Amino acid sequence: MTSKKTIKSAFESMLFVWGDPLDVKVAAEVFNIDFKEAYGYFLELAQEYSDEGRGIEIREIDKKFQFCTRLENNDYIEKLCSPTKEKRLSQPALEVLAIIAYKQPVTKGEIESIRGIKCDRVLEGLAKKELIAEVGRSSGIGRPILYGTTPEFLKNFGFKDLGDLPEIEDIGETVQKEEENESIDYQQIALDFREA
Amino acid sequence: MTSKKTIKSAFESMLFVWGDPLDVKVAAEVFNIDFKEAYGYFLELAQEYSDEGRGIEIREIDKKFQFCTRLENNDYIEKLCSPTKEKRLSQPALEVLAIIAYKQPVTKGEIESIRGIKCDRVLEGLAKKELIAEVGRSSGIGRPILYGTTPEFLKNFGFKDLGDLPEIEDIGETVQKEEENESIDYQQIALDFREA
Amino acid sequence: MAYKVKLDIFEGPFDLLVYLIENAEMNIYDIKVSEITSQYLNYLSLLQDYNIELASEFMVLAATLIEIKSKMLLPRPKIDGDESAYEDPRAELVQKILEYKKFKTAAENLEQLEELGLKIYSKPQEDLSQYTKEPDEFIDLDLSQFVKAFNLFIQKKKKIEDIHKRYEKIEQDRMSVEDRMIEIRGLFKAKSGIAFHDLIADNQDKYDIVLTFVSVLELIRLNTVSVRQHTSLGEIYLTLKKPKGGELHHDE
Repeated sequence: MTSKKTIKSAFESMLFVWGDPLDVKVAAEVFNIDFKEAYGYFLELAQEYSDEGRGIEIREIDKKFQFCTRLENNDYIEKLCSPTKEKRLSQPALEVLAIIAYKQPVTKGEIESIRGIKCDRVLEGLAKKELIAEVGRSSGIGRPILYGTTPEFLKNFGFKDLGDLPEIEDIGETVQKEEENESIDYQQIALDFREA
Repeated sequence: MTSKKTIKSAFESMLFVWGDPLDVKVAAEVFNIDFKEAYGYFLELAQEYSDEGRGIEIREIDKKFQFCTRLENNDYIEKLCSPTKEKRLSQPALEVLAIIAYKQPVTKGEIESIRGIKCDRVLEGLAKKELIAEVGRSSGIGRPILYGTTPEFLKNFGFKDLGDLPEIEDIGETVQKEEENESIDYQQIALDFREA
Repeated sequence: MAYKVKLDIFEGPFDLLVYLIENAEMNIYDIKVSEITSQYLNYLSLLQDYNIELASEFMVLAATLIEIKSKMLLPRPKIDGDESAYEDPRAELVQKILEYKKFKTAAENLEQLEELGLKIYSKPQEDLSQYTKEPDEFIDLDLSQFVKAFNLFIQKKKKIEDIHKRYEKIEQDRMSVEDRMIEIRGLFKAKSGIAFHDLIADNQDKYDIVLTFVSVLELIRLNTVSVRQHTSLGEIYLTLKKPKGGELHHDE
């Protein structure tokens, strides 16, 4: 049997060569160990890099792991070179993406009813960027396509998995809380309105 | 002034993004430090990766540094990158495997007497694929090797244990049914023989 | 109060509505429908003045706002004097606005995360061709295949047994009693007495042994040889009888 130290070292080499997120399952097969054991080693490695404050980190994306640079070193990297950056998403794209991320699987109709406007072009753009994908068909009338987010979405936004998404209830509460706190102001403004 | 820890971490990020051997001079310029200081940090980093037995190493090439994989892990990388080819077992191999599965522990002689044909090569192949293994010696004349199936065999078929093997009685019934259907063919053959 | 129209293209009718409500600093739960409707309509006509193409959805919301406004003007029907039984015409709109705002906030969060994400770099895959060797063999098996193989084997075996049952084994041409008798008599040319045991070689099968025994019996019957057994189950000795009249002859 291969020692833990050897396996972990090999995993680092494999992560480095692979570049893309490396599936834990695939890595486990190389050593004929089970998923759980391999997953544990990856977590340990990730912890080590993080604890040591290394300039490279191991991040988890959807049961896959990948080497990447430390966020804090961005300025230095940019001083060294100007890496090609992906274009940022437009406001409509971000909104549609948010709806899909939280409500997936979701149909185009549902998205449009929340935003009150058509979103064919936006969906197309997001699919082209591989941030969303068709994940099935609804059982509803016309069997509309269901959309969901992709591992690429997780990667780009730094989520380990969908559980990493900020709680949507929290967002709702924040809205309500703010409303409550500010209700006095509203009344005052309301007063102003009447005076005006 | 930037701390040594920050600089070293940034150097790691820079090495990672740069990919090619990174000139110490260029790296030093990012922090406005002199060559000697930067060179020292790179050497320290290289030493750290080496001491910790990391799967990635920092090697020096002509006053430049570069991340690379640990040589000892080459076999594992090869295993990761080598595509697997699906290979099906031959009919003789499956037969021998079935006999071993149901009759284990069983000697080569017993298998051969059931199949009426030699099976050394087949046994060799199955053992190489780790589907069967020697499990002991018979007390019979010449103390022949006893064969049995391996955990790899169970894994391949998705069996939890040998109790998961389909009942052999069931197989017998299936065979009989098919035999009845084919009995006409036998008679025809019998006729041919007599005429010849 | 005069409000300044922001000539942004809003993403949708809700986006515009939320903007107007927030700009007017209204409480979402207590929208002044009359005021917001006129602002909304003013904005739409302004956009049209600038020849900005408007999606029909903006008009749909305008119609909804006007409908709510008219409902608000109607006296509230009091059911048994219970105020709570009265449904606010704005309720559905408020729900929709809240739902939209929820995702607008989520989108803003995503935007921030996207910005962070863009500051983290991964590296491209190495040239893997230097590592790829001969593909590994991978055994692909399933239960049905396994059972099928075993069935096939049992069938084959039964077929062979069946064939064995139906056909008699054709014996090779073997030595006859006559031939064996001549052979045995020939042996007496070298010696006068022979042990029966010596007539049977170790490698002889049942047929050969029986053949030899029958041949000996025949020779006795013909008076060619005499046999003697000293002890019960002991060795049988054969001796050649002196022929009475030269050649062997078949009497009877």
